[in-house]
Amino acid sequence: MTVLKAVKSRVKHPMDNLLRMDRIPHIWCPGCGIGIAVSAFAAALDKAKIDLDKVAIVSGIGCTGRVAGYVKIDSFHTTHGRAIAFATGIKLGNPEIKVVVFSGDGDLISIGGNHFIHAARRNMDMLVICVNNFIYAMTGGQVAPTTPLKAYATTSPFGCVEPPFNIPYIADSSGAVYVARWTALHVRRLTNSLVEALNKRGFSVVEVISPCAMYYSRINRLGDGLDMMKFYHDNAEIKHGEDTKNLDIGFQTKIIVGKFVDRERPSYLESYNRWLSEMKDGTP
Amino acid sequence: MRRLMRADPKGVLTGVHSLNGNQACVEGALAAGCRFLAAYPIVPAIEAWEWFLERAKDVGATFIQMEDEISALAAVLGASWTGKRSMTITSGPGFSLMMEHLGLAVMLETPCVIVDVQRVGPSIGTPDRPAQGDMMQARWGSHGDYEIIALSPSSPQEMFDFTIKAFNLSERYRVPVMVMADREVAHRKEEVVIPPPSEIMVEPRRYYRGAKSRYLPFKRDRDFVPPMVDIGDGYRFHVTGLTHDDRGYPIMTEECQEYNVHPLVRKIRRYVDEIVQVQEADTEDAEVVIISYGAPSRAALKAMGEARRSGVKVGSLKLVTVWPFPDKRVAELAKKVKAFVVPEMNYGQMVLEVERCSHGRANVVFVPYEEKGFEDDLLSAIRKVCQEKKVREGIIQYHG
Amino acid sequence: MRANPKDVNTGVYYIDGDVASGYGALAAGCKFVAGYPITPSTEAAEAFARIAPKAGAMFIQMEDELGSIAAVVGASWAGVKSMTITSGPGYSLMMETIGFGAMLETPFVLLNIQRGGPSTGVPTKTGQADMMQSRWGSHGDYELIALSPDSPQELFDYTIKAFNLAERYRCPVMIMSDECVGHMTEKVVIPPADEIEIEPRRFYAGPKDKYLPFKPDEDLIPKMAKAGDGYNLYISGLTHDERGYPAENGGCQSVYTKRLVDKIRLNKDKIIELKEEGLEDAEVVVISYGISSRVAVRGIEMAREEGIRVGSLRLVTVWPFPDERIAELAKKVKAFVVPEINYGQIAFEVERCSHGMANVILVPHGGAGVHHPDDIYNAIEYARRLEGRVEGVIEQKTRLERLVFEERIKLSE
Amino acid sequence: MNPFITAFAKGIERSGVDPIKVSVVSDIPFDPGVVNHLHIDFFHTIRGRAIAFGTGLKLGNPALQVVPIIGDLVTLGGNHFVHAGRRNMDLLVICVNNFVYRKIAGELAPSIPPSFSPYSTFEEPFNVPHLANSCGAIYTARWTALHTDELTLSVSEALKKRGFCVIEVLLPGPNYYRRIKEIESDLVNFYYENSVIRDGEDPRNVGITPEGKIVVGKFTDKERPTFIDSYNAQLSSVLGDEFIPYGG
Amino acid sequence: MGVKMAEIRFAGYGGQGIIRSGIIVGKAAAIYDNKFATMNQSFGPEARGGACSSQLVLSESKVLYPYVTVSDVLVAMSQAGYEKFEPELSEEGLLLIDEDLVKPKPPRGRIKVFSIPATRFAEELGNRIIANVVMLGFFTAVTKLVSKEGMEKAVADSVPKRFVKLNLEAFNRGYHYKR
Amino acid sequence: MKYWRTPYDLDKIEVPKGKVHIIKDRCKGCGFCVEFCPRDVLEMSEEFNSKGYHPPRVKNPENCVNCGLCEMICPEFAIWSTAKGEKEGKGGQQVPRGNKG
Repeated sequence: MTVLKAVKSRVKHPMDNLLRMDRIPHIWCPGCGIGIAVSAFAAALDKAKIDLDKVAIVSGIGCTGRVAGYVKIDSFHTTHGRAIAFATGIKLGNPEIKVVVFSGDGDLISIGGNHFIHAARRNMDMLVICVNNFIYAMTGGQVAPTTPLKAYATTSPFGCVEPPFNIPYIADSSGAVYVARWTALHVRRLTNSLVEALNKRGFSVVEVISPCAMYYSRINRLGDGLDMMKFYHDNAEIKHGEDTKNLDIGFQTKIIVGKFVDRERPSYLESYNRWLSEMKDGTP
Repeated sequence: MRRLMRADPKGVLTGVHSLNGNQACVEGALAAGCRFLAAYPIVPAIEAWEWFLERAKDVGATFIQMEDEISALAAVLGASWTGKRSMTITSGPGFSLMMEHLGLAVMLETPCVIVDVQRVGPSIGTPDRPAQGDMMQARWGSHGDYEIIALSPSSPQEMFDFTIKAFNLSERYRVPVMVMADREVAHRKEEVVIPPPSEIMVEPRRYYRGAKSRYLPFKRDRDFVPPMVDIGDGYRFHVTGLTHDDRGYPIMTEECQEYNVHPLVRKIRRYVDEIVQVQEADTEDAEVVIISYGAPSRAALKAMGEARRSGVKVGSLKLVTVWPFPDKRVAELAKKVKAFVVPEMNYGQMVLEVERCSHGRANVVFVPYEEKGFEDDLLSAIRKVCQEKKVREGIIQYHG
Repeated sequence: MRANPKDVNTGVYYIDGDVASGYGALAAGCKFVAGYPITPSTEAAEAFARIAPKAGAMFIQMEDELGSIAAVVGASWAGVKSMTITSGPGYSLMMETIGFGAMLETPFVLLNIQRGGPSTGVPTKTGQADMMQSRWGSHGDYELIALSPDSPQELFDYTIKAFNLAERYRCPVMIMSDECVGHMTEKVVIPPADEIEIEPRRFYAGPKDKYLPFKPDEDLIPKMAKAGDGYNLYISGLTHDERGYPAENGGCQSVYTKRLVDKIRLNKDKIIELKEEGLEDAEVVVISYGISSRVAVRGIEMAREEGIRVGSLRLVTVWPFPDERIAELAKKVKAFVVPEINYGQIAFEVERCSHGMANVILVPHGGAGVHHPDDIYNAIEYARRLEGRVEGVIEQKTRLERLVFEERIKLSE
Repeated sequence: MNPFITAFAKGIERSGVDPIKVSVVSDIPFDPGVVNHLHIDFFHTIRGRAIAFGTGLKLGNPALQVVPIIGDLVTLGGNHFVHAGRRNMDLLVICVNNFVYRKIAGELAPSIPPSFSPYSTFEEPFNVPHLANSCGAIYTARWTALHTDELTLSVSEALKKRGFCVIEVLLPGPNYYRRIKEIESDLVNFYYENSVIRDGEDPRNVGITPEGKIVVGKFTDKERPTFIDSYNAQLSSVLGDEFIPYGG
Repeated sequence: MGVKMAEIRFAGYGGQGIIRSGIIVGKAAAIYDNKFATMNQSFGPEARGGACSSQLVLSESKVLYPYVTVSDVLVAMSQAGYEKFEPELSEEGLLLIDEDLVKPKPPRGRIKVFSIPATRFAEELGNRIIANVVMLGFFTAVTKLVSKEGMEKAVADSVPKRFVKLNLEAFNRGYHYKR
Repeated sequence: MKYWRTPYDLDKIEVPKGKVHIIKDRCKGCGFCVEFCPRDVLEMSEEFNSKGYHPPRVKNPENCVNCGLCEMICPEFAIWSTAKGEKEGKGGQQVPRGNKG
C-alpha cells in the first residue's frame, strides 16, 4: 500500500526499536488516546530497565486489544476477555517472564470481569493496563460497563441506564496490590506509574482514561479527541491515596486520578511454592 | 527429519500399578513430559487433577485451579507458549465452555492436550454416568473451519498410552489433541503397565533454529507445520487469533484467509494416513464389521467372539483416532462386507460418519448402548442385519 | 395468531440484513433481547434497542455472551419470547447454554451472523463455517433447527419464522446468517401486522396440581408454564423425568433425553423448507445455502448458457438436514456441486446422504469473501464431464487457491 | 442444607411475599420435596449462570422475586455477580459458602483432600460482602448455619428490598462435597466458637482469615434505583409518551 | 438475471462515509425511484483510516447476484481505493475522484474521468465529514442513474435532523459543480 | 488558551534547545502536539498528507526546549524532538533511547 511505503522513510522515531514500525500507521482513529498509552508504556519499559526479552504482552479483543500487535516484544493477541487467563498461563509456565496485560475496559472488565477479580484475588503477578474509553469502540460504540449514567451509546440509544464500574474500587476490593488511574493527558505521571507497577510483584492495575473521538465523543457530542483532552485538563484532579470507593466517574464530571493503592501481599506463586514445600515436608 | 526422544525419567512411574483411567491419563501426561495443568473441578474428571496435584510436587509440575474452564484452556495455551507441555482435563459442560479457546489453539497452532471425560448430556445431564455424546462436538464444536485430532481410549492402559500419543501428535502437528474418554473408562480401575522411560518415545517440540532476526512465527515447513519458539527467548514475535500472515500480523483479506486457514485444514488432511490408527480384528473374512471406539469396544470384542462361535463371520474395527475419521479404510471395507454395526453411547454420531464413508455399499446399523443386555443387543443386531437382502438407505436401527 | 400492531413497523425500508432481523424479532412478538457487542452482528442489537422501548420490549447488553444466553433462557421461562444475537466467537461461548436451553426445551431464537474463523479470524468479513457447530457444538445429544436466509427481506421473514418454529417445537432455533447477508442493504417490505402470522406459546391450561412440565403431547412436545404462576416448577438441567425431577435412570439412552432428538427427527418433514429450481431434468444440482446460493446464481446462469442442465436446491432449513430429498435426487442426477464458505461441512452431509449414487463436488472458500462465479461454473462443468463414481468428496481447486499457493501473490491489506 | 432451607422458608413467610412469585435459581439441585413444600418455582441451571439466568427471569417478568442461590462461591459466575451488582438488578443472591479454608480444614480434619476446597488450599478466598458492596449491592449480610434467626430476618428484609442483595451463608457440607459431611457437626462447633456478630461493620474488614474470628452480621443496607427503575426513568424522560414502560 | 442498470463501486477510507454513500444512492433508487438496489460493504476493523469500499448493483428487477464484477462507475475518494478498484472499472466506465486525494493514471479505453475537490468543498462548508455528500451531488449530476429528488430525499433521511440543511447544501454544491 | 504556565525564573535558567522532527505521513491530524506544546512551537499546516490529514508544522523553531512532550502525547509516533547539536535521526543513527536488550 502506498501509505506504508511513504512511512518507510529514512528518519527513525526514538521508539522505533520498541514498536513494530512495519505496522505503523496503526488502526486507531485520529484523536484516540490508546497510542499515547502505548508511548507511555514503551517509555516505561525503557525506564524500568527490564530485559525486553523477558517481557510478554497479552491483549484481548477491541481497539486496545490491538496494542500487542504494535509492541516489539513477545506479544499475544488472544480472545475476547481472556487476556488475563492467557497471561496467567504464561506466568505459571515461566515465572521469569514479566507479564503485561494491555487491554480495554470492555475486554477486561465486562467479559473478562471474572478473570480480573480472580487474578486479583490470587494476586497473580502481572501488570494490567486497562485503557478506559467508556465505550466499545471496535464494534461501533456500544454501551460498556464503564459508560457513565445517561451517556449515549448505540445500544443505549436513549441514554445509559446502568451505573458504571469504578475500576480501581473493584480492583482494590478483589485484592490488587497496586492501583492507579491517569488520563491520556497525564503522560509523564502515567509513565512513572507504569515504571512503579512494572517493578512491583503482584497484581497491579493502571487505568488509563482515554478519549474515544470516533464513538463516545461523537455520540455524546463532546467534540473531537482534542476537546476530550482539554476536558481532562480542566477536570482531572490528582488525589494520591484517595479511598477507592470515591472514584466513580459520572457523565462529564470530575475525574480523580492518582495512585490509590500500593501494598504488599504474597503473590500466587509465592503461596504456591510455600504450600508445595510444606506438602513435601509433610507439615501441612 | 523427525527424531523422537526418550521420556524424562522424572515423570515416569515405571512399574505395574492399579490405576483408574483418570490416574492413568495423568501418568501418561507426566510421562510424555506434561508439566502444566490448568483445570476446574468437574465430575467425573476431578480425580485426574487430584492425582496430578498429588504427583506435582515430585515431578515439579505446576497446577492451577482456574475460575472456570474458559480460563483453564486459556492458561494452558499461555503455558504452552512458554515451552511447557500443557493439558487440561474436563467433562461435557466444561468442554462446551472451552470451545472458543479450542479455536484459538487451532489458530495459534498451539500444541496442547484436552482430556474430555464424557458424561451424559446435554447440559448437566447425569454427571456420574458415561456417554459418548461429545464426539461430533470434538470435531465441530468451535466456530470457523479447522481440523483436529481426537483419540478414544477404552481402558486405563489405553488412557496411559493414548495420552502420550496425544502429546506426541500435538507436538508433531501443532494442533490441540483431544482424548475423548468417558466416565466408564475414567473410573474403571485396572492394572496399568508403565514401561521404563527408555521405552517411552516422546516427540520433541519442533523448535526454530535459524537466525533470530529471521524468525517468522507462522512460516510453515514443507509439511505445513511451522516451527515454534518459546516466550522469553528473545524472538520478540507476535501472534494473533486474527487471520494472519507468516509474521503473525493480521491481514483481513480473503487471500490471507485462504493462506492462513487452508493449511490448518491441510496439515491434518494431507497426513491423514500417518495420523489415523485403527485396531482391526478378523476383518479379512468378515461379513459384518463392528465399528466401535471407547468403552463399548470391549463389549464389541466379546460380542464378536460370541458371533464367530455361532458361525457368523464378524470382524472388529476399533477406532484409536476418532478424528480424523478413517474414511478410506471404512470405504474399502464397505466394498467387502455386508454390513457395519456401530455401537455408541449416544443417539448416533460416529455412525453418521460410517454411513457417509460406506457410500451406500454396506448396511449401517446403529446399536445404542444400554446398560443392561448391551451384548445381546449387538448380537441380535448382527443376526438381523445378516438377513437383510440388499443395502438399505440410511441408518438402520432395530428395535426390541 | 396475528402479530400485535404495536410490534410491527410496517413500511418499506432500505436497511441491511441485521437491522431487518431486529425488526423481524419485534414483529414476531419478541420482548426481550440480551446480547453482547460483536462484529458483524451488532447492528441487529442496535436496531432492536432503538425500536424496543416503543413497543414495551427491552434490550439489555449483558456482560458477556455466557450471560446473554443464560438471561435469554431465563426470560423465556418467565413467559416472554426472547432472542440473542451474536457471531462466531460469541457463539462458541454460548455452546454450554445452548445445550441447557435444548435440555429445558426452551423456545428462543439465536441469530448468528457468521464471520471468518476460526478464532478471531476476520471479524468484518463473511464465513459459513459455523454450520456444523450449530448442530454439534454443545456436548451431549440434542437436535435443533437452523435456518439460513439469503437476503435482508428473508432475514426479516425468517426471523419471524424462527420464533414460530421455536414456539412450535419448544427448542432453540438458530438463524445461521452470514456477514454478507447481515451487512447487505436492500429493500425490505414490512407488511401490516394482520398479514404476519405468529405462533403463540403453547401454554398449559389444565389444573395446576396436574401440571407436568415435561409430559409431551402426541407430537412429542410438552406444554409450557410461566414462572410465578403457581405451578411449583422444578426445572433442572439434569436428565429429568416428566415432572422435571432428576431422573433415576439418567443414562445415555434415557427415554427422557431421547425425546429431545425424536421431537425434531420425527417432525422433520414439517420443519424442512427447501427452495428448488430446475430439478426436473437436471444432470447436476447445486446445493447451497445463505449467501452462497446468491453467488451460485451467476455460476448456474453461465452453465446454462453452455447448455448444461443445472438445477438448484437451496437449503433454507439447514438443520434438520433433508436426508431423504437428497438421497432421492442422488438417484437421478450425476453430481452435486456444493459451494460453501468453508472447507467442507455441508458437503460431507451431502456425501452421506447421496449413498455413493452421485458424485459430490465441494467448492470451498476459506471466508472473508465469496466464491468467484467462475469457480462454481467450473465445478458444474467438471461435474458434467466426470464419468463414473468417485468415492468421497471431490474438492474443487479454486481460483483463490491457485492465486495464493501457486502464483503466490503478495499478501497485503 | 436444612437449617438454611428452614430459615429461608421462614424468611419468605415473615417477609409477606407471595411464595408463588418467588423463583429460586440455583446451580445446586434442591430436593424437589423442599420446592413443593415451599410452594416456589425452582430452576436448576448450569454452573455459574444462576445470576444471569435470574436476570432474564426477572426482566422477563418483573413481578417475580428471583433468588439465585449460588453454590460455587462466585467462582465460575463471578462476572455475572459483579455485573448484576453494578446494574442493581433486583435479585436476592444467597451465596452458600461451603468452603473449608485451609487452616480450618487443617484443624478439623487433616484427611480432607486439598482439592475439596473450591479454591486450591493456598489461595485466599474472596471477601464476598466486600466484593458485593464494592460492585454496588445494596444489602450485604453474612451468617453461619447457626444463626438461623438472624438469617431468617435477613432473608425477609432482603426480599422486601428492591435491588441487588447478597447474603453469604456459611454452611457445612451441601451435597457437592460429600466427604465433608462426616465433619459437619465439628464444623458447626467451629462456627460456634469462632464467629462474632458485628452488625454494620465495614465490609472491608470482614474477610475470613485463618487467624481472626469469622465476622457475621448485617453489614450494609442502602438504597439505589434498581435496573428496571432507572431504565424506565431514563427512557421515559428521553422518549416521553412514545415510551411504553417495560413490564415484561 | 434482471434488467441491469449499473454496477457502482465507492472506495476510500473509513470515516469518509463510503458505505453511507452506497446506502444513500441505493435508498434513492430502491425507495424513491422504485428500482431495485443491493448494496454490499467491505471494511476493515478500523473505524477510520482503513481501506473501505461499498458496491451497489442497480437494476430494474430483483437483483439476484449481489456483487459487482465489472463496475460501470467508480467513485474513488482515496489513492489506495483508486488503485485497488481501477482495474475493475469497465472500459466505458465513469471514474469520479476527489481531485485532492486521488492522482489518477491516464485513463484506459473510453473511461471518462470527472474530478471534484469534494473534501476541500466540505471543509469550506465547515465539516470534512460531508465530503461524501458533495461527491454524491456530483455523482447524481454526472451519472444521472438516480433522480435528484430521490437523492435529496435519501440524503435528508440518512442524516440527523440538525444536519439536513448542511448536507443538502453540500449535495447541491456537488451537483452544480461544473467540471 | 495555553495550558502550561511559564516559569517565573525563566531568564535565569539556561534553556536547552531542541529540534522537532515530524513524520508527516504518520500524522492523523489530532492536534494534540499543537495544543499541548508548552512553548507554542507548532501549528497545523494546510497541506494534506497521504491519508488526507493536515500534519503539524514547526512555527517557532527557536522556542523548542526539547521537553519531549510532543513525543509522549502523540498517539501516532509521528513527532519527537532531539537536542540541538545532537546527531540528527537519519538511518537509525540517532542517540539510542530504547533498551536494546
